[in-house]
Amino acid sequence: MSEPETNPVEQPASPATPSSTPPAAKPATTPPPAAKPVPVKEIPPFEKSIADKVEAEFSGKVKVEFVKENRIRIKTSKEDVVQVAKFLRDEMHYDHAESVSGVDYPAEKEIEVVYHLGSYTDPQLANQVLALATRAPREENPNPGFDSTRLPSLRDVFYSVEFHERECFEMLGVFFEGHPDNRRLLLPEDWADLPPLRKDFRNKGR
Amino acid sequence: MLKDLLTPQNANVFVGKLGDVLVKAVDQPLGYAINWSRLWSLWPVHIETACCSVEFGAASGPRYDVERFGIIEAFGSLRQCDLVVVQGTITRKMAPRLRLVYDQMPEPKYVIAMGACAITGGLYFDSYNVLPGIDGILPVDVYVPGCPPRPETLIQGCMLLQEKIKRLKAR
Amino acid sequence: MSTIAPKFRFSYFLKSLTDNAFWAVILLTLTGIPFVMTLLFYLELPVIDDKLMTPYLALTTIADPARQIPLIKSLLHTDFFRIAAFPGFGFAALLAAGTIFVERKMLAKLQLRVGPFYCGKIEGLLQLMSDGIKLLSKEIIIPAKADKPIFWAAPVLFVATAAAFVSLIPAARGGWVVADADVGLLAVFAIIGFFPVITVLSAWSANSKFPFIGGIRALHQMVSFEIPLILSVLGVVILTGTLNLTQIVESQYHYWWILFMPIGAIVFFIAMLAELERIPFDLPEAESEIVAGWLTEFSGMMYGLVQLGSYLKLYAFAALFTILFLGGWSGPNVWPPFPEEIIQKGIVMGPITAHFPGLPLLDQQMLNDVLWFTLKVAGVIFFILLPRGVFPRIRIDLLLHIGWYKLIGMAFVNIFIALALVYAGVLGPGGIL
Amino acid sequence: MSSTSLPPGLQIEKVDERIMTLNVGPQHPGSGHMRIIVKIDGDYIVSADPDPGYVHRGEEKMAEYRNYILNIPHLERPVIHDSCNVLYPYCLGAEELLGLEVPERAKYLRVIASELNRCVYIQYWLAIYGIFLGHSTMFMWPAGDRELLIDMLEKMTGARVTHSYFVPGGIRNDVPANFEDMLLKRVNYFEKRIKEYAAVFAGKLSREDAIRLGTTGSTLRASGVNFDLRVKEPYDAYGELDVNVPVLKEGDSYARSKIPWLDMLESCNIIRQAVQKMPKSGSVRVKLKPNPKGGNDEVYKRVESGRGSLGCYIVSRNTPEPYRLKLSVGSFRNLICLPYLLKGEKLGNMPAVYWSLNYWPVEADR
Repeated sequence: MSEPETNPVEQPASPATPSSTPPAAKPATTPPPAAKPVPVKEIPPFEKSIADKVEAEFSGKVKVEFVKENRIRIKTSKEDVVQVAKFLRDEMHYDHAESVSGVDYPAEKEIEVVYHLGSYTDPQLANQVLALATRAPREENPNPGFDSTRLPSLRDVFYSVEFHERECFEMLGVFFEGHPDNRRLLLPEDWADLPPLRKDFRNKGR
Repeated sequence: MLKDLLTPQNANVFVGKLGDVLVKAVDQPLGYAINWSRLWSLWPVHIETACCSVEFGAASGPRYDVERFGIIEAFGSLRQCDLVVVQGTITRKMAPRLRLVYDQMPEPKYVIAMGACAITGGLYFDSYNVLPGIDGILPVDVYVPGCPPRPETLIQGCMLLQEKIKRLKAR
Repeated sequence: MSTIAPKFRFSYFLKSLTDNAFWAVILLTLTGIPFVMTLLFYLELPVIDDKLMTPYLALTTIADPARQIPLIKSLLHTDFFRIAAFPGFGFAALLAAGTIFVERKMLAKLQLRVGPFYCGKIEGLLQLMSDGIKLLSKEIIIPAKADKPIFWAAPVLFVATAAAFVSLIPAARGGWVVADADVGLLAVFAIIGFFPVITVLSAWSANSKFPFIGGIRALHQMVSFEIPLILSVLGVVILTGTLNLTQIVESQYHYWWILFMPIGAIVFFIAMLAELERIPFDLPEAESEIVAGWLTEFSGMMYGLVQLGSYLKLYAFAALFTILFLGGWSGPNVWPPFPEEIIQKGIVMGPITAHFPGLPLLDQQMLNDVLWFTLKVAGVIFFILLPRGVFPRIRIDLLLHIGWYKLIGMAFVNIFIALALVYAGVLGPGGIL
Repeated sequence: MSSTSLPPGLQIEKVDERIMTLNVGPQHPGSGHMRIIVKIDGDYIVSADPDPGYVHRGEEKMAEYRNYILNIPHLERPVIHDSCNVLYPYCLGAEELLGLEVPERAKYLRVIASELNRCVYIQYWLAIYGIFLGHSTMFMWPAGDRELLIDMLEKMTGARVTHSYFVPGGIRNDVPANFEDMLLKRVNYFEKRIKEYAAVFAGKLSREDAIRLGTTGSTLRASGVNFDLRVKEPYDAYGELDVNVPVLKEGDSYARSKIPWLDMLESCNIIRQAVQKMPKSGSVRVKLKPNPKGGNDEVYKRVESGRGSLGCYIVSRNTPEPYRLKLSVGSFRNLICLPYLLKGEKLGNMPAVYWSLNYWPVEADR
């Protein structure tokens, strides 16, 4: 094991780049280590076919950000997210959401919410996880529940997002319209600070 | 000369001495018995606060059976308990509840802070939702360090508490 | 480990006790003796063995212990002794204490543990004592909105009712029973009927949710299980034709009723477990659902009293089972007779020969009875304790289903068996056996 | 102040007088570290509202201040009796981000540690189930047998429960000599012992609802869905092992509590296979640079933990620390069934149903 760790090279493209240059092809551009050459990763055909189907259905509305082995990431606007989710559920047989994670991007003034969808019913999709990302506008002085940081809830599409969306609401202040109870879940009842997972909330001493 | 001795002051002193003797006579064996009973019958309240409860459970399991020391494996109602083992991290949501539990217990009551998180906040010193130790909300009798402390350490903490009860004055 | 606390030694405890004894003697001689003498001047003295019991004579018992025997004998036959010591409270409390200790140790052994071990040096013998003294010395908390008189009275009433139950239990032939009622069995069921009332009273008065649910559950459970309990006993009553517990035992000197009515015994046992709130049926105290049930708000000695009461109740039920189905005190004579030499010659200790006229305080028959009775009760208690290590808790609707559908049906089958035996002329008054 | 002007979640609701509200927890023998607000009508539960968060320690936020190595100790704390499994997806994700290749022997040792830890977890879970059913012997037996496996893990990793054994790029240290024989002996004894355990349940979860609610792990498999990531998306050495995942069709609490029990038997099988196929010597760890940086990328890795699939979503933005780290844990996903299952159930069934969800509150709160 002379030099196993491959230096992460400065990559020119961010994930927000269009799908014409998928990041999955990037390992090929990294210099292979001396002992063991990393095999060039092809774009897996099955995953590519799923991504193509979604792109064909919603041309222009969705953006396929990367297609890796077993993993696909799709980005869409907040107006279309319910439609896309319904399509994914009914046509592509993704039947449940594994996690809902919010990511705060203060530089872009947006909060991204990523739904990781999986499938139990379709054995072909068992090892597939589709990340459905959408973004909500972000305000400097948040007032959770009453400001413009809003997204439509996917609870009627995927029932399993109920608690995840509640968590996302309290942790990032993203209000999900149409969610039956947007109550507080994990934080103390008297929490009156910023939503803690935003980047401008700093832990003490850090 | 006898008249000199029988002043009201001296009578007072005599009665006081007699009272002292009586109090001492009753207090010593009673205090001994009460302290002895308290130290062999510590019933912990059934409150889990974080992950140290795993090791607390292991301590009441067969290998580290704490019932040998008269500590019954966690008790249901807190009205009958006399020991709070704070098993790990206290979050801001849990802190008022912990205090409530402590307040509802009958005197005398003892607190063992188990684990680094309960002592100083431990690994979570910089978390936004974790108290830096429970000193602010409860009077702690024994600190049991470790993350999490092994059951032996917990048992040693209980024995230290027993030593402490021996030295306390029984009320 | 740290050092032992310096002032915490057993010898110091003994020293403080002897100090106390010294002061007590001093104070007694200074104040007590004049007081007693004045009192004796006005009192009428008793006559024992045709001798006037003067204080002088009473004091000579210190010099001659033989003189105490008539005193003790007269004491043994008072009602007070029977209530406080032998078939009554003292005996039952001793057995109850033994039960708690055995329960904890047996449960621990079932669970591959050792149980109480260090308290009292030998196998945790004094564990119960330390628990008791601790509970005595603990603070008692009364909930703010509780109904205070009832809340205070409930534990006391509970113990009192359990003690009343104990008082109906005969422990040996020859009148060793506190209350030898002709309707003993009816009286027992009348007393059992008090327990749900006390439970609900205490649960209601605590003004808290979990005790309330526990109390309601206890009411359901006890009331519905009283019916199979009573019905299962009916067979015994039909066969013996009496309600007197002593006579029920006397009817079993040759064979026990459990041989003819195993179904009744099983129904009685299960209903007994439910009445006692023992583990498969401990719904009123179900820990994981309703914190400690109707005991939730009891603290300190109130809790201790309820525990005492429930273990007295356990003893009384085990004894009732023994009396009804296991032949009470009947059994072969195994107690060795009192040595004749001691009665005739006295005890020879070197140059001194002590004579104790009327020595066997208790006759051989009675001791033999008590031995068998205690052994049988201990066996029944063992079987009451055993389910605790084996069964999980069952649900309230299943419990009531068992009570109303299965046990009552089985109890009727038992009654029919008893009636068949009577009408066939096998058993009962004027039967073959 | 009228109820409409209150922020969402703070409105006061009106309840019928017949209905009694019970706060089960956080100090309650049948709740663990969470609160269930149960409304009962007589003995029937009208609604149950789980209120977790009593152990919410903000680990996702803390992860943003620590680099990839410093994140290890605190990320295994959510489930300290299953600490290898809870760290597994994080290590897999960090390896992909840092571009590390795990040595062959380390893969097998990871499988062994993970399966041992699964057994330890399930034993403790069974033990607590015993308390919930009012059966103290059922607490003591698993709690005692658990110590045997903890001994093995202690020999392997040096700690009783908090192992910190998995690091990005392998495992922390190799096992001691003669470990395999000792392990096989104990596993054989343990397997014999498991078969001695034998538990009255309710709370039926149908197959369709299990899928709709997005449950995972034993809750899912008890409802007749054959889904286990060890088979469906094999990670590390699981691809080369023969894993037979137990599946039951009943979907009630009894099935849900039987699945982990069968899982333990399966774990014994897997350990035995892994010990046979494991390379007898070799490196167990690749060398890491100090303060390694992840690329401008994101990964979502998942493994099958004791409570179901455990996902770890790491967003990296060319910094030594993760930009955002999210744990998608089985407990949190199974919690959603609780109000659904408890509705209309009797109060006496509540502990059995609640704990049969294979739920560990600390993990759900993170």
